[in-house]
Amino acid sequence: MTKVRERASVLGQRALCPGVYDLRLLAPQIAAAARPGQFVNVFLNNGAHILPRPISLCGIDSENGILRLVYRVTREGSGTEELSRYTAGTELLLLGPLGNGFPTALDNAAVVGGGIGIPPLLELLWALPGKKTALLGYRSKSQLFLLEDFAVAADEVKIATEDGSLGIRGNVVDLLRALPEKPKAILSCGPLPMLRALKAYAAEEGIPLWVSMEERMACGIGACLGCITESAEVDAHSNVKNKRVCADGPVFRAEEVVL
Amino acid sequence: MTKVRERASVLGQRALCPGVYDLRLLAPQIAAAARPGQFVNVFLNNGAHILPRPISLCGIDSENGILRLVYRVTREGSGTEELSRYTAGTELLLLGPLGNGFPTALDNAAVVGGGIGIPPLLELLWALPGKKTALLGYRSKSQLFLLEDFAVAADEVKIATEDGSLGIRGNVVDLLRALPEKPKAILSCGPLPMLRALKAYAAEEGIPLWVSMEERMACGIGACLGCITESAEVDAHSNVKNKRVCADGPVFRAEEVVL
Amino acid sequence: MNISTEVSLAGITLKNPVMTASGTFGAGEEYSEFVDLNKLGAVVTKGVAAVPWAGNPTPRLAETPGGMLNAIGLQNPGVDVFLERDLPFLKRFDTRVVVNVCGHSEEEYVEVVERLREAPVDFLELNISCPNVKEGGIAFGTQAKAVEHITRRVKERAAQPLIVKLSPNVTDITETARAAEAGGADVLSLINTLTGMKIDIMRRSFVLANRTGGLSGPAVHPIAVRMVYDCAHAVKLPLIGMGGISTAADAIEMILAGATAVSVGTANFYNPCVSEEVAAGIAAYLEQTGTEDIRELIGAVR
Amino acid sequence: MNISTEVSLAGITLKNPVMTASGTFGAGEEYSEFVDLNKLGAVVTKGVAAVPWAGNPTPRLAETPGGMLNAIGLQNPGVDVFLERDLPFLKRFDTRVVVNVCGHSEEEYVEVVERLREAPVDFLELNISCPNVKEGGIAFGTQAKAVEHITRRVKERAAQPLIVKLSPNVTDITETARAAEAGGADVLSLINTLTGMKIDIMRRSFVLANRTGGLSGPAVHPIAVRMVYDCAHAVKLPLIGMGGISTAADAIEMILAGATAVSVGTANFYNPCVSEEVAAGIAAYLEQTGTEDIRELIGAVR
Ligand SMILES: Cc1cc2nc3c(=O)[nH]c(=O)nc-3n(C[C@H](O)[C@H](O)[C@H](O)COP(=O)(O)OP(=O)(O)OC[C@H]3O[C@@H](n4cnc5c(N)ncnc54)[C@H](O)[C@@H]3O)c2cc1C
Ligand SMILES: Cc1cc2nc3c(=O)[nH]c(=O)nc-3n(C[C@H](O)[C@H](O)[C@H](O)COP(=O)(O)OP(=O)(O)OC[C@H]3O[C@@H](n4cnc5c(N)ncnc54)[C@H](O)[C@@H]3O)c2cc1C
Ligand SMILES: Cc1cc2nc3c(=O)[nH]c(=O)nc-3n(C[C@H](O)[C@H](O)[C@H](O)COP(=O)(O)O)c2cc1C
Ligand SMILES: Cc1cc2nc3c(=O)[nH]c(=O)nc-3n(C[C@H](O)[C@H](O)[C@H](O)COP(=O)(O)O)c2cc1C
Ligand code: FES
Ligand code: FES
Repeated sequence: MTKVRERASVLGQRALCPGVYDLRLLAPQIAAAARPGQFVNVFLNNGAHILPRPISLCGIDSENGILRLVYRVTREGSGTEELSRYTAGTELLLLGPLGNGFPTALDNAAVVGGGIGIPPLLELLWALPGKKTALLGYRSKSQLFLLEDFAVAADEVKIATEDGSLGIRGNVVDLLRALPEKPKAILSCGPLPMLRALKAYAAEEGIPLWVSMEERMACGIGACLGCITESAEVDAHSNVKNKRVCADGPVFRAEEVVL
Repeated sequence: MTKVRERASVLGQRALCPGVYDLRLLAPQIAAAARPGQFVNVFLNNGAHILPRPISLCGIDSENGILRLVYRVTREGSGTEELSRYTAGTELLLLGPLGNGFPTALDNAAVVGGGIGIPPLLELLWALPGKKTALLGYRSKSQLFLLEDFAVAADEVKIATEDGSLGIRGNVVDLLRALPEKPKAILSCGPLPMLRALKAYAAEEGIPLWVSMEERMACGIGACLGCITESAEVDAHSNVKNKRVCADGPVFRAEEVVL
Repeated sequence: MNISTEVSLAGITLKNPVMTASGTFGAGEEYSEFVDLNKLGAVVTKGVAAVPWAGNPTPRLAETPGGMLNAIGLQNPGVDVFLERDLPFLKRFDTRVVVNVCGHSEEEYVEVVERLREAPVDFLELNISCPNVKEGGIAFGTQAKAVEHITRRVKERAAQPLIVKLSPNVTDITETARAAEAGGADVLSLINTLTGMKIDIMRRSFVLANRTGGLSGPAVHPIAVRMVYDCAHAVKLPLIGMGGISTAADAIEMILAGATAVSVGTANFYNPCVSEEVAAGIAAYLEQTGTEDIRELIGAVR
Repeated sequence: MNISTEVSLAGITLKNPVMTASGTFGAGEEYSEFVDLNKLGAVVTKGVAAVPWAGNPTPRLAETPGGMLNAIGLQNPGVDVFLERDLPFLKRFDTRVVVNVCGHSEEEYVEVVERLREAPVDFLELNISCPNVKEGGIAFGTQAKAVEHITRRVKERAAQPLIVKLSPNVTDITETARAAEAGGADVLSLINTLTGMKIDIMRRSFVLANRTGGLSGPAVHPIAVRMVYDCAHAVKLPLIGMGGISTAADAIEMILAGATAVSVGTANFYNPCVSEEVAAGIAAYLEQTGTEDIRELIGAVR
């Protein structure tokens, strides 16, 4: 698995819903090596923003060398706001592919995503064999994104919204409980409270669960120890109960980490 | 004279010779108010470069709202290098028009420019009445720029190059000495040694001389006292022998300042 | 919602907490073309000395990543010109006036303060921390004993409430803060600039004629926030926070850390309208977060 | 032209002056995918303690304008793992190895140094200036007497030349520099990080779990250059300059100010290839300026 620093160029960008952007980048080297669940560190063309923005790969078109990133602008003056202004032709540096990625040899799996944790599950769906279900939690109907893509990639898509404006009113665990048949594995990405609820549910039901984690990053390659998450056991690399999200993750077996 | 902060957009940019760029900006408010010899503070879209780049107006098209800036990239990693990468459509902030500008009610004047001091003299030529001569000093034939524009704007153009590769080998004072008829006034912009030589020459010949000065700037409007130049007499504003290049200049009568 | 942006420093009310940082705003006139001075809590003048000062040779400015160095050297036209020209200008506006006072010696500081006794000035700010003047600057500002001593001497002769401006070039800023408090300061302001240096590798010389200069701008903001936080927990005096503020968010961060008011400095140079924008942005934040009184924010993060 | 980039620290030759800053480069393995470690003057490891340290809770990182804050809290697997895993890895390369040593107490520092007595390590770097560990950090690093004392105790037991790393959070860095010299240091390195703070105004809480963190990156470069310059004129020891170096030009600036070698830290995070690029860029500068020996540049601006 070789990571590279690649100068990518923006092919196009558009808003999917207020504050959520869909960015296509030409980055052939990274696209050739990347797997679902991996991410890239995006560097901005602005010396005030020196740290990377880790963004998951929502789409990997290795043939055409194209990466698709779907991300949320977090606030005014943020790096993601700056990124959202980059237009076709803008060049920027990427470091990637980073992280371990999701396991893909799982049949009858459910992918479970919440909010801005949804994008990486799209590429994952394409890689999973057999029947696959997508359970997606959004804030409300007015803040949907990628739904059409999921409808194509999954055999079944179920939606929960916080305000009940689309699908069921509730969360992704409610969706899981409502499934006629339990999935054989769950692969998830989303906010920490969602991951915690999933972990409790999966333990209860005895379903293997993988979670994709988030943490602030600097190096992205395991050297700075900035992005650790508490692990259940002493970790071989750190020799303490810390795992590096960037290098040991971002995807962990739920039992490995203390959520 | 109203200064404004205006969001300008790049209309186009090209290199005139290695390292010298010709930038056209749409900035109607500033273009409407500007006069020859004034400058704008150019702000970069990069939070690492917080200070302005003061650049003289090489062309002012008030009708179409277009400013022309001709500038040199000073070094790798500099703000001007960043500016040189901005392409059509890029937006950037300007503050201007700044400074006093050249006097223009002068007949039979010579404009005398050296190196990157040449650009502001072009717009000045258009504003001067009567016969006008341009004396331009370049490093060498391979580093010429704006020559064709000057040929159109001046009645006569004479060139000196340091290496003699075009025009006479020598400097602008040599060109002045070689003129068949002494000009009635000299308006100049260029490196300090050139301005010093001009001052000595003008004093000797009793010709009124104006010089456009350079200094590092922060505010550009006379508030920070960063850009001062030593004045011959105690200055009314500062109450010491300091004049502010941005607000009291950049154009001074040669006798006013200690070069 | 009815929101209040008023804050009080030493019993004097400011309509909002936004001030200008000394030396970055002249005496207000130049920026009045871009900012309605009536919309600011206070205008702080460039350092004023007993007699005109010529300052340092040029170059006086250098850019650094996300910041700048200055070595103006406290050029100023002297207190007489200030009283005749600058103060009357400022009095045309409905804003508080803070005079930043500098000197080469204790006597010179006292002289300025005495000249201002009868003047319509709201606060005096004692600049004992400018790193660019050897005699009057760094020596006073970094030693607790010296800070206490000069504060006391100036306070004795001051007719207006006294702000003491602290230097960040110290091991423990709470020591100088406590010293200023002990000396009788009414308010503390911080931070002044951090001493820095830039070298031109092609010319192999210092970029600034003065060799060193004071670092300011966004680059120093996290240091300033930390020092404001530390002082808020060490003294009882109200604090004016500054250092790299260029947005309302930066100002609110400083207030949450413990500042009662804030000053906007270097940011004026890249956005001449910034001080008014920061004031407006603070009001918008109060609205948006349902905060009725800005004073609820002061030191709210602990 | 035949140029020499060799420098010597405490009698040990480095092929070029470029080192990596402790804590930003792990123990070299991760970055060896991007950089040929053979092309570096030295690799400096993350702080190594006697026993494994878990470090601080997350968030440990924050971005600031032109810089960053970290509060890793010296997480490290302990000296045993270092000797078994990390050191053998580093010994595969033709570069100098510097072990950054940390501890909660003098005893712990001495313990690490003793464990390294027989190890194939070129230098020890005493980290007495990490602001993130209360016991072992700031207290030692900002008081001249404490610096001298710990330097002497560690030096007594050290088999390798001792680098003492200085904190910039001091009023006068030449005082701690002189203290380290008096205590027997062979080399000084500076600067460690400046203490900073960032507050999230929407959540109204500290961005870092540890509240404060160490500021590094381009933002601090002018402060670092000034401190290197000051120390170069205060002590006889060779200096390793660091703080915000991200280009060869930044490194040369530090060398002209008085550093014999330089470390590249935070810049690794935004350009994993930077350390090798800086080394190459220094060589190019020597060529371009007709400088035969890099040692001509050390402290050449005065
Ligand atoms: C492995 C991984 C994959 C991710 N994938 C996506 C994705 O596909 N789409 C998406 O919208 N977001 C994703 N995120 C979150 C995304 O990285 C942050 O929202 C983003 O970095 C925020 O940057 P900013 O410029 O908006 O915020 P700023 O506040 O300007 O950022 C300041 C610094 O903090 C870091 N930071 C702030 N919030 C986060 C966070 N939640 N996680 C990590 N770093 C943070 C930034 O990277 C930056 O270094 C992912 C995070 C990780 C760790
Ligand atoms: C009134 C005035 C008019 C000017 N007109 C022109 C022009 O028409 N064309 C042109 O090429 N140049 C002009 N200059 C010079 C131009 O401002 C500098 O070359 C430019 O600012 C350098 O910026 P940089 O990003 O390349 O250098 P950097 O080294 O990145 O700049 C760092 C800082 O120093 C300042 N600085 C560096 N050199 C100078 C300098 N010589 N003068 C003023 N500030 C400097 C920069 O503005 C910036 O704030 C003018 C200067 C002044 C004062
Ligand atoms: C150009 C310039 C001149 C300054 N002059 C003074 C001064 O005269 N008196 C003073 O107390 N502080 C002076 N300062 C310091 C500022 O008031 C302020 O404390 C510092 O710049 C930090 O704030 P900032 O980062 O917002 O600029 C000056 C700063 C700059 C940049
Ligand atoms: C994430 C991180 C971890 C660090 N860990 C250590 C450490 O373990 N020991 C140490 O002496 N310095 C440590 N430092 C300080 C750096 O070695 C260096 O002194 C400082 O960051 C300034 O250099 P820079 O601006 O190039 O990063 C650390 C810095 C960072 C950013
Ligand atoms: S980001 Fe540096 S270890 Fe993960
Ligand atoms: S640039 Fe501020 S006074 Fe001229």
